[in-house]
Amino acid sequence: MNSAATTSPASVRDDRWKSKVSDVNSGVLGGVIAKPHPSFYVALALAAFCALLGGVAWLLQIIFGMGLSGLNSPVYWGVYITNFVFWVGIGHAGTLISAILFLFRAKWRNSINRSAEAMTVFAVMTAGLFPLIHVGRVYLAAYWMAPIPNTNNLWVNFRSPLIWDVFAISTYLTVSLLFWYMGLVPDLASLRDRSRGLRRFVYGLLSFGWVGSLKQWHHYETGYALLAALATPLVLSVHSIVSWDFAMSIQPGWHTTIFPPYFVAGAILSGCAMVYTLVVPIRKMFSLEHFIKEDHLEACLKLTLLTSSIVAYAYAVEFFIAWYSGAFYEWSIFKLRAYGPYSFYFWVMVFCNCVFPLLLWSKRVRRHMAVSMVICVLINVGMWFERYNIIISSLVEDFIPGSWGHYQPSLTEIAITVGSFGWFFMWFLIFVKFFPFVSLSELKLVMPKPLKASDQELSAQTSS
Amino acid sequence: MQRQESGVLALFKHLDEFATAARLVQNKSGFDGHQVYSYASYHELMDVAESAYGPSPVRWLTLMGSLVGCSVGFLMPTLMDYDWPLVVGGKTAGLNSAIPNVIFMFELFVLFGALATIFGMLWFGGLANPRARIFDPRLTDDHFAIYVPGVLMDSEQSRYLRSLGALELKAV
Amino acid sequence: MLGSKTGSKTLGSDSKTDNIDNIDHIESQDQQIVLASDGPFEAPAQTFVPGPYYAAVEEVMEDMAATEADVAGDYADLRHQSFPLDRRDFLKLFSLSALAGSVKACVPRPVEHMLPYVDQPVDTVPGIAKHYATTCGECAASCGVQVKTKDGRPIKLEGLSAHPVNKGALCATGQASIQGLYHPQRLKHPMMSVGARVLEASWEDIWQRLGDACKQTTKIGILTRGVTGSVRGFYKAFLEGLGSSAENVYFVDSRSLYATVDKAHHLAFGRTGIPRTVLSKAEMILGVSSDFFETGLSPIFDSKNFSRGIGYKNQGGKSLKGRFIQCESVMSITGAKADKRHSIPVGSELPFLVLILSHLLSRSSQLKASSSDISKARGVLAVFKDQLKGYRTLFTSLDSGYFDKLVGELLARPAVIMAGGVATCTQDATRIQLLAVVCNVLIGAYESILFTSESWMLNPLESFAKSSSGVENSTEQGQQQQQQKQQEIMSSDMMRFFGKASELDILLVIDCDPVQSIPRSFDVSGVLSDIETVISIQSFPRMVDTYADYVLPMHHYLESWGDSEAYAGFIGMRQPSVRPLYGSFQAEDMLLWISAAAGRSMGYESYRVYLFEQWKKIYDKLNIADVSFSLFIQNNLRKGFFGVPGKRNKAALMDVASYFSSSGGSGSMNSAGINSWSDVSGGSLKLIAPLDAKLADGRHGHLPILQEVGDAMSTVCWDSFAAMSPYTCRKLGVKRNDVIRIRGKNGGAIEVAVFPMPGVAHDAVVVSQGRGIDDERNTIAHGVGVNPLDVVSKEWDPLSYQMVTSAVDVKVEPTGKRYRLAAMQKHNDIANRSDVYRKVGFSELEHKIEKRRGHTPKNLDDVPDLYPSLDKPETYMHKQDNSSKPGGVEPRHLDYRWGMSIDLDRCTGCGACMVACSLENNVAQVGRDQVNLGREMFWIRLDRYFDGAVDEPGVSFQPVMCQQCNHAPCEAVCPVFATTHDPEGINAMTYNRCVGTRYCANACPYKVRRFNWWTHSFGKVGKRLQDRTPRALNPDVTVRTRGVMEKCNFCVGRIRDAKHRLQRVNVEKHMDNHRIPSDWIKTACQETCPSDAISFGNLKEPGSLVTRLRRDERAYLMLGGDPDHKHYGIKTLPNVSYLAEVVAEDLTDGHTSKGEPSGSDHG
Amino acid sequence: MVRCNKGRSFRRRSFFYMVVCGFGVVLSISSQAYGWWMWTPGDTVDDSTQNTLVAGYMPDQPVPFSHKLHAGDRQISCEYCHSGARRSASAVVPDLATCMGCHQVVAIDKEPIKLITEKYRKNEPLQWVKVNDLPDHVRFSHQPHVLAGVSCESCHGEVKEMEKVSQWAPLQMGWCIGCHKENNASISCQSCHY
Repeated sequence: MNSAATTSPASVRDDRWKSKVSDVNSGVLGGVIAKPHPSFYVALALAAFCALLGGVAWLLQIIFGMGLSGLNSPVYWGVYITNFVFWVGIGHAGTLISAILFLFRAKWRNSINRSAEAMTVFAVMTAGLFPLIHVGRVYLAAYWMAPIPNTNNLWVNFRSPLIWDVFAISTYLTVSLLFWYMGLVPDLASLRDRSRGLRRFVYGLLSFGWVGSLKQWHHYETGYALLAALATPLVLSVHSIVSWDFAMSIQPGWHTTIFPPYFVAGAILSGCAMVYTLVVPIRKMFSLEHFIKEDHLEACLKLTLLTSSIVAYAYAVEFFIAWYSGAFYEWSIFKLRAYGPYSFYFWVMVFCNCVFPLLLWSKRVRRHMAVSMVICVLINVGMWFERYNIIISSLVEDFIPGSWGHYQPSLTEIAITVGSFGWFFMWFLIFVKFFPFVSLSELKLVMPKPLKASDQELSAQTSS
Repeated sequence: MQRQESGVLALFKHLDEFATAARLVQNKSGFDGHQVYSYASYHELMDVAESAYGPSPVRWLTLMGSLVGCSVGFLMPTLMDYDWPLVVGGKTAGLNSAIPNVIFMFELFVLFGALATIFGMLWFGGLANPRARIFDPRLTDDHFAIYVPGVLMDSEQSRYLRSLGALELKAV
Repeated sequence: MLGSKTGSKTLGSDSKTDNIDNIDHIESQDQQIVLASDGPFEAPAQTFVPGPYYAAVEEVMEDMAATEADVAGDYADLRHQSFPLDRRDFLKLFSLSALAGSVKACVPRPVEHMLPYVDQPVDTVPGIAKHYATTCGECAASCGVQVKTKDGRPIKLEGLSAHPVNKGALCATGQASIQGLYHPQRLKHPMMSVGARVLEASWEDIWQRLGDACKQTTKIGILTRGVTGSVRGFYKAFLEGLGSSAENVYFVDSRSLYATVDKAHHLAFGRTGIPRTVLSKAEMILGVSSDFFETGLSPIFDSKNFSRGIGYKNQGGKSLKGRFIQCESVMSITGAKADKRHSIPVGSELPFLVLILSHLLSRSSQLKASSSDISKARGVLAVFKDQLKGYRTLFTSLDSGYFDKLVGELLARPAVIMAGGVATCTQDATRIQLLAVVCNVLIGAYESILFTSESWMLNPLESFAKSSSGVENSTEQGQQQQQQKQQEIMSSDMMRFFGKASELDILLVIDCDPVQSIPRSFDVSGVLSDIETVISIQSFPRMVDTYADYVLPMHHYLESWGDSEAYAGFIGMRQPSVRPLYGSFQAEDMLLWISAAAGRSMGYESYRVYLFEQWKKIYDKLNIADVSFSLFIQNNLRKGFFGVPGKRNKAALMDVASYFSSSGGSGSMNSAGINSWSDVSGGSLKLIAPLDAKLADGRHGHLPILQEVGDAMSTVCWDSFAAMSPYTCRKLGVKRNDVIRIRGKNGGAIEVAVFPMPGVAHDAVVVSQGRGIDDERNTIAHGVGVNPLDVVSKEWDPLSYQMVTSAVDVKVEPTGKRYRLAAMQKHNDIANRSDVYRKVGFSELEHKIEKRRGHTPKNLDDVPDLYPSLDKPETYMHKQDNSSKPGGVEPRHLDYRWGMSIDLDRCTGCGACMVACSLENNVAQVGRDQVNLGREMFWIRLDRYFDGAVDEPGVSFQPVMCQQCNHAPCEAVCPVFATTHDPEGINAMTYNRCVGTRYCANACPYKVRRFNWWTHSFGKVGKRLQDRTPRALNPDVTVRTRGVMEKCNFCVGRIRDAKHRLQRVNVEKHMDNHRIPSDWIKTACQETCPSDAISFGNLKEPGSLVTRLRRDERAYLMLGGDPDHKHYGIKTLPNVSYLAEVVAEDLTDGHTSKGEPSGSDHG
Repeated sequence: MVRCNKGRSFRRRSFFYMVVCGFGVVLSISSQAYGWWMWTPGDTVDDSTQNTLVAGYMPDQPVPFSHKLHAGDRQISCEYCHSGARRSASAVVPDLATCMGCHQVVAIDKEPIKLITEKYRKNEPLQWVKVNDLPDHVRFSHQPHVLAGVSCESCHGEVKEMEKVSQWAPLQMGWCIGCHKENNASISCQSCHY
């Protein structure tokens, strides 16, 4: 119809595609999801074991009490909330990549958006566990923290940031789940059509009976765009609200207006790093190099670099304001962070989040997958320590010197933390095994269009 | 088992040919109730859909859902607060402390909007249809198709489709 | 109803405006003190009969037996702390019981039973507390105690507000003694050792055997702690009845101060008796290693009077503040309270007093003593004339100008020298007292502050060997003649015990533990082994039981009859307030039965009869015709005390110079006895082993709350520690938590962790007694710390023959080991935070008051607020309708705003508030391991800050409880409304709504919220047995389960009780009072505070004390900025306000901070 | 244009949505049941949970005491036996002496009376089963209610007509609060929980 459009500069970029649209399904799905590298099973077993470990630790904690954690007075929040914020943060990149970049029509997103979305869903799911792990009476928390009628005739406190959290996280989980699943529906239909027997039945059920008719696509596209538009502000709101958990209390080191943007930037940084960390090995395990291209990964690293510099700026501003405001308690906390007993975590955070990512300015580094991978893992470590640092160092020594204390995570907390990683990776790997890791229908859109002309061209080339 | 209508399925492989074909059969007589199938939402096809179905009503559902969510997000905290007006942190209940309601308004705006969108997309797409007819597994792989119901293989319509570039015709 | 009658009376007193100074009048007059019915208490209760009324039968079931097996391995190593589950617990998890426990939540409703009375006593209503007046039995100070009982169980002890000794206050130990009543490890059966085996015996068998034993010999003795009252005569009568002599009663007590002070006065005035010290009349106190706040003669009495006399007060717009200067070598809380505290070398108290004496005598024209006294004092000084120069060099920081100024102060105003204490149990102990007596005579303290001739204190250690009849014969006659004789028969029971006790055939050890409290070098066990039959009569397992042939359980003092005579002629009565919990008997009754079994019955049916006979004698003396004896006793039992103050003539100072002559153990009197800095670096230090302020000599070691409150200065709990000067620590190369070995001359050694304590003398190593109890039956104290007496050699004070436990030469060496002390407070200085703890200079304060005069008074609540509707009724009321029926409903909320004021100038850091609060509110004790993790549960904590130079620090104590903020940061963040603002200003914590997000605790800037990390089991603290069974808990306060936040609630249960009482009064009297009179409600901490530092009341009542204190010039809000200058701090608007400590600026200051002491070998 | 069999697909789809809605309803009902039935948490002092605080609990008592006979037919006032209600937190279960006050002469030949007479002689208390039981974290007091004129029946039901006493009111917090709100009594949390 419009052949001029097909020879636009985009097609020049498409030159790098070595595969065609018709290769996608067989390449990604194979005989219903390609047979993974054996390392996949090792990874899955390891993840499941860690998850089990964390589960046992949690069970112990429920039976014996929160005393099993290393928490104390004054450090009432510790590793659990660190993990909560960390995982919520991880979740952010998914929505950013799938929703915001969808609206911006960034083409590199199409190959990794599925993995980013899945990461979001599982990360938020993991994050959602932590408030429950963290509370003293989990058997009541789930019931009383939701605004449902109860025998006490008492509602929830809508002035509490934790209730904001409840709403923000549950909305975020629901919306990202819907968004992810909506994208999956056409691909599930592909899976259904490639499989037999029980699988076919299950995939058929999951695909809602999608047949790919133009009418379905019409409403689907509209809905998808609207959902992307709805999800976009969530990227900013969720971590802002999580940051208010801290910013709304008057704890020095927490009570800061910069927290929302600072947290959002940090979240995207950690999310992008996590996407990279996840996609690179799985791309290898499932031989998806043809579909997830280095360009796409490099674009992800660029985004990482950008957010890293935002985060670095936020650190600096935080310090500057703590000093400039003349707030005595605030400045004491910041001095303590940098030089106090918890300074190790602070400097880990600074180096991992601000210094090492600077290497990504170099294209060679960005193209060198192993080095980039190390940097991304370091960023993840750094972001975890950023939350740890914010939470712990503000709590140990606050207003009244007489009540200062110290904190050291207990084995239970460490086990649950390891368990959360296991839990996350376990679901992610299961997902990878049973669902398409790249969005088939969207990937096809960015590949060379199956035009008659190009087809003839191709056949001419191959015959010659 | 429901009665399955028989018809002809014309399979295409090339987007340009198919887009033209879909547009041409759109208003042609003898193609009543035809369905167009694709494995991806190519712009060319979406343009055809736009002209065939007009703007999607999903938008309105989204708007409705969002507005409902927004008002629920305001009313729920306010009314619940007045049900038992407790003072916390020197803040009195209800409208006096309505600032955080913005959060609930926003969150429920998004949540209800998203739910309505999904609902609309499914509803208008005729989805959640456990007995959908799957004509050919290739339709979700790399083939486009036009299905014309109530038509035989050697009919005028079939020939027309073949002339438009259909690689294969199937009686289903 | 009794309550209503007295209630109307107190309603009237509402209108009376209180003066800050006559806090005496704020006394609860509405105690339903009811006479204990005589009947059941003497009946031997072999098995525990459930109390009359219980909500659930489980409450009275003894479920401790099952847990005792778990106690064997006790002391968990800290290395496992990161995962506080040991292997056994871990296995337990997988046991069926744990699984059953976890699903127990889903079982259907448990059947609960109700047990009504068979015959309900007329004056008893289940659910309404009954109060009994009695006398505390924990120490010889004999404070009056009001026992609150509910359903037959004592649940809380308070001071008797009308009692002249404690005036409503009670110390930490007195408060905690209720835990001793319920202690699961109390002796329950008589035990008998047959050969190597210890058997449970029947009482009949015991009486039979003991009777037979007593028939065979007349060499029977009694070893007991220092007591006063009728029991002294009873012991005597008992022994004499059995043919033994009264001299075989040995009063041995670690509180030797009674003996030394008594001895000094005996030597100085020729008659016994300890002066009653009324510090409220003093304006200047010079303390020389005194410890009157903690382990003194009568700590509560002294604290009360101190806070009135020395504490800051504003009388008619005029500021007054006394002065208290303390010189000491340990760091006591008494020293901490001093306006100026000087650290002096160990054992230099005597030289210090000699210098004071010499400076006093140099101002002979100003002395307030007769010329003969002065000349006798000159005689004393003459003894020291050679050493005077050497003495001056001891006090490098205090030059002679300083002494001169000090003496000037002593003479300028009513002053007293308080000398000696548990840290001066040296060979000079009595000489220090004697010298203090001389100085006090010179400054005229005996005229106005020290009373020896009216209501003087009796010495509970007074030996029967000294005077033929203990109590009554305190008169002057015959004293002079006997004096010489007494010297010969060695006046100290302690010394006599070691000299003669081994000749006895039968020794009854009653309610004391010589094995624990006397240094091992004295060989108590040897003495006890020499005695054929040792009978240990204890209410709690003591170490002496090991050496006893018979161990007989005796009553706790709350189950006993008794009396005391702490002050001459003043009888404090003791009556049982609970039916005996275990199969124990009153100790005196056992003596009666022993003598009856021996065929020499004393003729009394029970000790109560004997007691009443003694009281009858006093009654007869009183000559009250119109009151029958039974009415007299009934009335006085309600009051808790009676008597006629003893009176005698004044006595003149005798010539005492001879006692100071260098003969006989005066080695430490010259400077050679003081360890030099180079000795110190070689590890030669002087050990001071004072009594612990809470555990005493270990007598109270089994009370978990006292172990948990710990030491106020170090905040270390559940452990011994060696307090040393930080400089000394540096010299020895040890840091905090490093373990040192202390070797004594006797060959003993102890290993103990170091706590570098600012202010301790450089040559001192201080290890408190009271720990190191090696008795597995006492699981609370077993394995806690070490006993410093193990390294103390057998030495006597040559005048009073009390053992020496201070200034003991020891060698200290590091061991290289480390041991983590469980200190509640991790940080010691205030980190320049000015709005946490405030001090204000005296003149600065006067200036401020002057400036304010005529202007509006200070208003801490005048803070701009976004929510001005807070105070309006509709904010809290569901419907806007205030037309409540008069009197019918509860008093309306908006008439109240509860507030508290804490006077930092008065707080001494004694910790009584922490104990009272914990017991009132069922706060759990958590044990050392959890404290180490920072999980102590105290609702009110005592922050302690050091300031100034490390060697002579200022110390500040600050009680911090929930500040009940009006803009509480904690409330807004709770997602489930578990903490909300009460219309009456209290920050309400609803435990059962709490899900445990702990957000509130994070948000709290004061960090006063406490989280239940575990379900603190009812029977244990850590792995030690404890008495948190439901029957020992306050039934009026919910017990919190794990996963729930808790905190101070201003004792809201008491507030509610008062409201209900007001409602009852309103209904019954057809009145419409809306406000509870402020003296109806006292919080637990306020009620027990020995120095009246805490005031509580209604801030909406304009005239109430707390309202006025909130407007005081000294008032400030913690973290509340400076409202006068529109700076509101973090603007939490607490309802608790603090009153800044007042620093007397014109204090004699001869001291400059000097860092390392001079004479350092750094050159 | 595009033909579709509206009726059929509508039915199909509505089946799906009904299932979804039904699932939601079941979820919310079960969460409600969870609240009503399982968790009125009283795991405080004795770690026991008072799960079934529901009206209708009618346990057997050691003596078949009939409130209908005493309070109804014989018109003995409540406070004659429950004498603490006016002045104490506890309404007081009467002591045996109160029973014996009448039953020394009244109905002495009946079995239950013989039993309590025997108990009284042996000085043994009767062990009643608690019917109206509040969780341990509720600090309820009878006195303010009685003095404010709240009738016994408003919480205990028509005991006068009960042969065997059963729990009449749900005794859930919401029920308490409803009455407190109506009567403008305190609804501060600390009124009952501390």
